[in-house]
Amino acid sequence: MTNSSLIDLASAALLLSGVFIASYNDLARQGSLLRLQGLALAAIAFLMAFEHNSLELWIVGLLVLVVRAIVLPGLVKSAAKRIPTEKDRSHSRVSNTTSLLISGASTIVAYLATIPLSHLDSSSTTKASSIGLALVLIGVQILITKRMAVGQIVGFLVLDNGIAAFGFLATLGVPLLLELGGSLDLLFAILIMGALTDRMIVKFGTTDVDELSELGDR
Amino acid sequence: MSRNFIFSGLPVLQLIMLGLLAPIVSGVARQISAKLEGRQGAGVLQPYRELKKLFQKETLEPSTKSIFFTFAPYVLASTTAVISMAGPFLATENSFSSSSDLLSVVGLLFLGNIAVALAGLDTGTSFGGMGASRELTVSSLVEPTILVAIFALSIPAHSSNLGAIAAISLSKPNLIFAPGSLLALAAFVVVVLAEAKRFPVDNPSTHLELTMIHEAMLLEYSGPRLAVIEWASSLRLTILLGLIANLFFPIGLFRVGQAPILLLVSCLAFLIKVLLLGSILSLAEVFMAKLRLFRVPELLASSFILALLSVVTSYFFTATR
Amino acid sequence: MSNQAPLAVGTGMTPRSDDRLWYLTSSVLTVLIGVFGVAISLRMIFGSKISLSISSLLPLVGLHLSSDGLSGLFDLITSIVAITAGIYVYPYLAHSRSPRTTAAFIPLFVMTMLLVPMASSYYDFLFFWEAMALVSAVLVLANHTKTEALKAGMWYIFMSQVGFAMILGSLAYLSAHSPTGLLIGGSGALKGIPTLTKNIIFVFSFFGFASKSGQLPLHSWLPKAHPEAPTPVSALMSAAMVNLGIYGIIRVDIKGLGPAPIWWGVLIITIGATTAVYSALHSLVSSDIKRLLAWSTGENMGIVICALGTFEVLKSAHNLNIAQVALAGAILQLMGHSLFKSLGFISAGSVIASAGTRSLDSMGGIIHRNPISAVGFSIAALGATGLPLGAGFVGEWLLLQSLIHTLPTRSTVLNVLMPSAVGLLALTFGLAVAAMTKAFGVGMLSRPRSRGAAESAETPPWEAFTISIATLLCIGFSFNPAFVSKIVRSASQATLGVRTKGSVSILSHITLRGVGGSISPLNLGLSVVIGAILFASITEWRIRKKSRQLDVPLWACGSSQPSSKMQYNAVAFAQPLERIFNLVVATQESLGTEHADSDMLILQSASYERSNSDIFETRFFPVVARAMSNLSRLVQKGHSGKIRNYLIYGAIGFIIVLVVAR
Amino acid sequence: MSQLLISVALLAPVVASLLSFSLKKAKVTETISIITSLILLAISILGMTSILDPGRVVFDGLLRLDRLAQIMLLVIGSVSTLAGWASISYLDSMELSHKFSTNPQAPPPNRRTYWALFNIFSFAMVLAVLSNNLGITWVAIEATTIATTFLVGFKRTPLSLEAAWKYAMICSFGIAIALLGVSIVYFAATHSGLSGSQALQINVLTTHYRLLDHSAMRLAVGLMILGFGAKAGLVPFHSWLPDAHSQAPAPISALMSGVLISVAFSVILRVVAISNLVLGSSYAHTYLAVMGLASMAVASLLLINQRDYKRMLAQSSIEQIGFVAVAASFGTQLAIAALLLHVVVHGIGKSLAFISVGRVESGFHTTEISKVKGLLKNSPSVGFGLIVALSVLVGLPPFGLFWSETAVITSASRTHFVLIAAGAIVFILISSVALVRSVLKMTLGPGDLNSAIAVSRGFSPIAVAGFMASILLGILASPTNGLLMSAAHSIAGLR
Repeated sequence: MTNSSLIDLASAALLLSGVFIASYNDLARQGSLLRLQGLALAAIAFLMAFEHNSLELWIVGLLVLVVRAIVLPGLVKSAAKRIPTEKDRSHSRVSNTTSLLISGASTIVAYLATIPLSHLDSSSTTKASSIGLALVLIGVQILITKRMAVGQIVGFLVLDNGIAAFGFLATLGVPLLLELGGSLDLLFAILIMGALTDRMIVKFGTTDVDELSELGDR
Repeated sequence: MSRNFIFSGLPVLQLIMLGLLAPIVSGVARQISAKLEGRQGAGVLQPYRELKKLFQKETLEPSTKSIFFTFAPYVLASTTAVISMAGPFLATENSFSSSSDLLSVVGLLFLGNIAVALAGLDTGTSFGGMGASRELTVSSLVEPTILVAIFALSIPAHSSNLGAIAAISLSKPNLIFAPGSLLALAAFVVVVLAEAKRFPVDNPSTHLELTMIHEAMLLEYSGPRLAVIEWASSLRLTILLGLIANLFFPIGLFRVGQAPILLLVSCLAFLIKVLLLGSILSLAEVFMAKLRLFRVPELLASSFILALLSVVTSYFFTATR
Repeated sequence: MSNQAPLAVGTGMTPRSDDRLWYLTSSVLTVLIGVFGVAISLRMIFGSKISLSISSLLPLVGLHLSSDGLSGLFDLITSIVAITAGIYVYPYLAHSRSPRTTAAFIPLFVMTMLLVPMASSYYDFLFFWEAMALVSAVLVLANHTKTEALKAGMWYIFMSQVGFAMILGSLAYLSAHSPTGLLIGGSGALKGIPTLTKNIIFVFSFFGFASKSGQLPLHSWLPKAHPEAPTPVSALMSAAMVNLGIYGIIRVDIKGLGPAPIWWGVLIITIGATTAVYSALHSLVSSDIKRLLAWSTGENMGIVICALGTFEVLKSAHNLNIAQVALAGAILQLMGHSLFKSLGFISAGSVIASAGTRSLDSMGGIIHRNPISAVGFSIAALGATGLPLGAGFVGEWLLLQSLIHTLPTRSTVLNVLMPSAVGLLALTFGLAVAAMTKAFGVGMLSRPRSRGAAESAETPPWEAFTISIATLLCIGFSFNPAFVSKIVRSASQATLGVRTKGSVSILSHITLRGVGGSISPLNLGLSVVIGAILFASITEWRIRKKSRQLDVPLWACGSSQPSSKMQYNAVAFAQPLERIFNLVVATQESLGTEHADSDMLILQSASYERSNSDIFETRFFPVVARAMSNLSRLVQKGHSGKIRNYLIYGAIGFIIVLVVAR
Repeated sequence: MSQLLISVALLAPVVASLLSFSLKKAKVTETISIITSLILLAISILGMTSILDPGRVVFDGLLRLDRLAQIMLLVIGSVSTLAGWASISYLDSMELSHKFSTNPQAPPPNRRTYWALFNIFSFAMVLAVLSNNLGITWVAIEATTIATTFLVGFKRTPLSLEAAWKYAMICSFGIAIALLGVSIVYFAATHSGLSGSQALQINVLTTHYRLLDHSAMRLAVGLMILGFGAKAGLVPFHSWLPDAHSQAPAPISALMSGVLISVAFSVILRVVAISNLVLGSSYAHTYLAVMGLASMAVASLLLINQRDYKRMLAQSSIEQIGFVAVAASFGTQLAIAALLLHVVVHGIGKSLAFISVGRVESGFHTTEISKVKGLLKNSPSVGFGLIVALSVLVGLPPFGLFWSETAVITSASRTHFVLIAAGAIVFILISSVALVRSVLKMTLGPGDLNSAIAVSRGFSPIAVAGFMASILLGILASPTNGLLMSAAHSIAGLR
C-alpha cells in the first residue's frame, strides 16, 4: 500500500514539475525541475522494481537515474550558464497564467484519452498513466511556447519523460532493450541539439528559434 | 424507248436551253430597269451582241498570271453548266440528277466563285485581292443560309435531291404555302440575290472600285475569256432564278413518264417563270440601294434567321401532323 | 520565325555525314513501319483478328494487343500518313539539320500511334496513349532553343496532362467495372455503374479524348504545337494523331459505355460544331500557313465529332439506319482529312523550305517557281474546303444528309439543335473555303511579297515525289471513294457491334438506302473536268487564232505598274470577316508612331502590330491559373518557415488522434 | 541462410562506418562505402532469388528478411549505391569550391565524418527494415534522425543549421509520439497475456491479434501512424522535409528523399497490417487516406509557386509519399503491389533528380529555378538526367510510376474509394504540371554558356544507370511482378 501511494506521490511530483517548467522562464530553474522530474521517474522505476522484484526494472531504474536525473539536466544547466543572454529576453510566447491554463487543459485531455485504457486494467498505476500522457502534452506545450532553442530542448525532455512515465505506470516497465535504446537515442538527440545550439550562437549570436525562418515558402 | 431517250437526253437539253436562254434573262432584266429609269435601253438582245464582240476581241494577258488565271473562267463555266444539267429545270429527274443534289449544287456554285476569286488574286493587283476578299466574305456567310433553307425544303421531301423537292411541291401544292416553305422562300431569295451578285449586295454594272465585288476580280480579263465569264454569270443568274421557280412554284414541270409533248409545255413554263422572276428582280433593284459591305452581314444574318425559323416550323408542322 | 532553314541553304552548310545516316534511317524506318502497318491493318479490316499477349512485359498488367475493324481503320489511316510523311522525313531533316532526337523519335511516334488502337486492355491503352503523348511532346520540343517551340511544347504537355488525367480517371473506373478488363474483344457489358457515375465518366473521358483532337475547351495546344513541330511531325500529328482522339471517343464513349441518354449526343454535337466554327474562324485569320492548317485540323475534327454526335443521337433515338449514315460520314471525313492534311503539310513544308518563311504575307508567286508544291497544296486546300471534287466533300455530304434525315422528334431540343448544327456547320464550310482560298491565293498565287519567295528554289525531286504520291492518293479518294467502301463497312460494323445491312452504299454512286439521296463524286468530278477542258479548248483555240498580247502591265487606275507591296495580303484578305467576328477572334491592333519633330507634325516612322488571340487562352485559362496560384499562396503562408507553426501542426494532429482514437 | 544474410546486411554498414571513421585515405573509404551499398543490393537480390522462407524470424524473433524487407533493402541498396557514387564527385567539388572560396574561416568538408555518418545512416535504415520488433524498429528510425541531422547541417551554413534544427526538433517530436504508441501496444500486449519479450514482435502480434484490446490498439495505431508518418513526411509532420532535403548535400537528399521516407512508410505498413487484423481495415485506412490526401494537397499546392528547385523536389517527395499512403489506404493486393513498385521506382528517380540538381547547384551556385537555363544544351548529361528523373517522377511511360499510379487508381474504383482517387488524380495533375514547368524551364531553351562549367563531368554513367534501371522497371514484368504480388500478399491482414 505504501508502495502504491509512494508511486502516486512520485507521479504527482512528475506532473507538478512539468507544469512549473512550463510556466517558468529561467533556464537554470528549469534544469533543477528537470532533475526533480528525473528523480521522480527513477523513484517510480525503483518502487516498481521493488514491488515486482525484477532485476530488469532495477537496471532500467538505474539507467533512468543516470540519464534523466543526472546527465540531461546537467547538460541543460551547463547550457544555461553558457548562454547568459537568454535571461534578458522573455522566453515564452504566453504568459504564466495562460501557460497554467493550457497545462490544466492538457491534463484533462490526457485523462479523457486514457479512459479506454483504464477499462482494460483498473489498477491505480494504469490510472496514473494519464499523468504520463498529461506530461507528454505539457512537453508539447513547452516545445511550442518557448522561444529559445534550449527551452525547446527542455520541452522535448519533458515530453520524453512523459512517455517514460507512461511506460512505467501503464505497462509495469518497458523492456530493457527498448529503454536502453531509447535512452541512448535520447542522449544522442540531446547532444546533437546541444551542438546545434552552440553552432547557432556562433552563427546567429542568439538561440531564438523565431529567428530561424529563412527557409520556407513565401 | 422514248422515255429512256428523254430521260438520258434531258441533261443535254437543259444545258442547251439554259445556255442559249441565259443572256436573254439578263437582257430582259436590264431592259426593264432601263425603261423604269426612263432610259431607252439597248434591247433585250444586247447581251448576245456583247458576247459576240468580246469573243472576237484580242486577249490581253498580264505578265504575272499563272495557269489558274487562264483556267478560272472555264471552271466557272463548267461548274455552272454541270448544275444546269443536273437541276430540275425542265423535268423532275433526269439521267444526271442522281449524281448530284442540292448540296452538291451549292458546292459547285461555290467552286465557281473560288475559281474566280483565285483568278482575282493570281494577278496580284489590289483590286483583284479586294474583290476576292469581299466575294468570299459574302459567300461564306451565304452558305449557312442556303444550307439551312435546303434543310427546310428537304424535310417535307425527305430528301435533299432537287428533283424530289420539286416533285413533292408539285404533288402537294399546299406545302408551298406552309409557313415553313414561305420563310424558306424568303431566305432563299436573299441568298440568291447575294449569290447572283445583285442588289443590294453587289452592283453588277459598277466599276467604281470602292463598291465593286464581283467585277473587281475580273478587271484583268479581256476577250473570249471575259465572254465566257459573262456568259457563265448570266447562266448562274438563270439557274438561281430557275431554282426558285421550280422548287417553290413547279407548275408545269415535266415528269418522266408523261407525254413528251408536255416537255415543251415545261420549257415554256420555265421560260415564263424565269423571265417573270427576272423582271421582278430588276423592278426591285430600281427601288433598292446597295448596302455597305459591313451591312451585308446583317442582311445575311436575318435571312439565316428566317431559314432557321423555317426549319423549326417545318419540323413543328411535320411533327404534329 | 523559322529562318534557320534558308540559313542552312544560304550558307551552304550541309549536315554531317553521320547525321545524314540518322536521317535516312529514320525516314526508312518510318516508311517501313508504315508499310507494315498497312499490311497488318488490312488484315484487321478483312477478317482475321490479331491478338497478342505477353505477360512478361509491362509490370503489374502485362501486354495485351488485339484488334477489330475499328482498330484496322485507324491503323490504316496512320500507316498511310506515315508512309507519305516518312518519305518526306529525310529531305526535311537534312534540309533543316534537325537534332538527332527528332530523327530517333519519329519512327517511335508512328509506332505508338499504331499501337494505341491495338491496345486491348484498359491499362495498355492508357500506356500507349500516354507514350504517344510523350513522344510527340519530345518531337515538338526538339527545337526547344526557339522560344515559340518551347512555349508550344509546354502548352501541349499541360493540356495533354489534363486530358490524360480525365481519361485515366474514367478508364480506371471502367476497367474496374469491366468483367474482363478488356477494351477490345471483352465480352460482357460493364456492370454495376450508377447512372450518375456513368454520366460523369462520359463527360470526363469525352473531354479528355476531345482534347487530343483539338476540341474546345482544351484545344489551345493544337494550333501552337502542330505548327512548331518539324513539318513531317506536323503532318503526322495533324493527320494521324488527332484521329486517335476520335478513336477514343468511339471506342470508349460510344461503343464502350453502351446505351446513352440523348443529351450525350447533344453535348458531342455542341462541342463539335462550336469547335468547328471557332477553329475555322481562327484558321481564317491566321497568317502563318502552318498555323492555318493546324486550326483547320481542329475544324475538321469538329466536323467529325459532330458526325459522331449525330450518330449517338440517332442511335439513342433508335434510328439506326440514319445513324449509320452519320457514322459513315465521320469515317469518310476522317480519311479524307488525313489525306488532304498530310498533303497540305508536306507541300506547305516544301514551300516554307524554299521560300524561307511561314508567313503568308511574305509568300506569293510560288506557283511560278515551285509548281509541284503549289499544285499539291491546291489539291489539299480544295479538300479542306469540303467542296465537290475535293477529298472532304463526301464526308461532309454524308454528315449533312444524316442531319437532314433526322426525323422530327418530340424533343424540342433536337428540333432546334439539328438545324442549328446545320447552320453552324455551313458557316464552318464557308469560313473554311475563305481560309483555304486565302492560303492558296495569297500564298501560292499572286506576286512574290519577299525576296525569299521571289528567289525560292525549285522543289527537289524527292519532295516532288512525296507530294505527287500524296496528291494522287487525295485525288483518287475524292473522285472514287468506292475504294474504301469495305473499310467503312468493317469499321462501322465494329462500332455498332452487330452485323447490319449497311445503310450507305459506296460505289460509283454513294446511295443512302431507305431514304432518298444519292451522289456521284466520280460523275460530278468528271463532268466538271471534261466541261472545263471543253470550254478551255474552244476558247483557247479561239484566243490563239486571234491575236494575243502577252505581258501587258497590270491595271492600276492609270498610274504606273503597282508594286507587289500593293497587293492584298493575308491580313487584308481576311479583314472583313475578321471584323464581323471580332468578338471571337479578338484582334488586337497597335499603331506606334515616331515623330521627327517636337510638334508631332512630321511622321518619322510608324509601326503597326496586330495579333489575334484565342479567347480561351487569354480569358479562361489565366483565371484558372490565378485561382490555383492564390490557393497556393494561401498554403505557402502556412509554410513560412516558422518552426513554431510546424510544431503546432504536429500538436494538432496529435490531439486529433487522441480524440479520434477514443 | 537468412541468418547469414541478415547479419551481413547489418554488419557491413557498421564495419564500413567504423573503418571510414578510422581510416585516413579518402579513396579507400569511398570504395568501402560503395561496396557496402553493393553488398546490400546483392543481399536483397539474393534474398529474392534464393529459396529461403521469407516469413522466418531469426535472432530470437528480433529480425527477419521477408518480402517487404527484401524490396526495401533493394531500394536502400540501389539508391545508396547511386548516392555513394555521386558523393565522391560531390565532395570533390565541395572541397574545390572551399579552396577557392573567399571565406577562409569555414572548415573544409570533413570526409571521414561524412562517410561514417553515411554508413550509420544506411545501417539504421537496414535495421528498421529488418526488425521484427516494434521497439527495435522505433530505435532504428530514431537513429536515422540522429545520423542524418549532422549530414543535413554538413555544409555548415546558417541555412543548413536552421534546416538541421527544424529537422531534429520536428522529427524527434513525431517519433516521440510513435514511441508513445509503441508503449501502448506493449501495454495492450502484456495485458493480453503475451510475455514481455514477445509483446512487441510483429509476427507474434499478427498471430495473436485476437487477444489485443481494441480501444488501446486504436490509440496505439493512431499514434504510431502519426509518429512514423513524421519520418515519412506525411502531414502534419511534413514541414521539416523541404528544409532538410534542400539543405543537405545532394547525395544525402537523394537518400533521404528516395529511401528514408519509404523506409519509414514500410514501418507504417507493418503497423497497418497489425491494425487491420485487430481493428478491421477501415480504421487505419482512414488515417492513411486522410493523411495521404492532405499531404498530396499541401505538396502539390506548394509546388505551384515554387522557386527553389531543391525544395521543389522535396515537396514532390511529400506528394509521392502521400500518394503511397493513399494507395495503402485502398489496401487491395494490386494497390499494395503497385505501392511497392512506386516506392522502388520513386527511390531511383528521386535520387537521380537530386544528384542532377546537385550538379546544377555546384555549377550555377544558386538553387533558384529562374536562374538556371538551357541545361540540355550546355551540359547535356545533367539536362538529360534531370529530364529522365522528371519523367520518372511525373509518371510518364515507360517508367514504372506510370504503372503504379494507374494500378492504384484502378484499385480505388474497386473498393469504392472513388472520391479519394479523384482527389489523388487532381493533385498528381497539379504537381506534375508544376514540376514539368519548372524542370523544363531549367533544362530547355538557349541558356547562357557562362554558368555551364564542367557540371557534366563524370555524370553520364550515373544518369544512364538511373535511366536504365527505371526504364527496365517500367517495361519488364517478369521478375518484378511475382515479387511485388507475393510481397503484397505477405503483408498480413490483407483484405
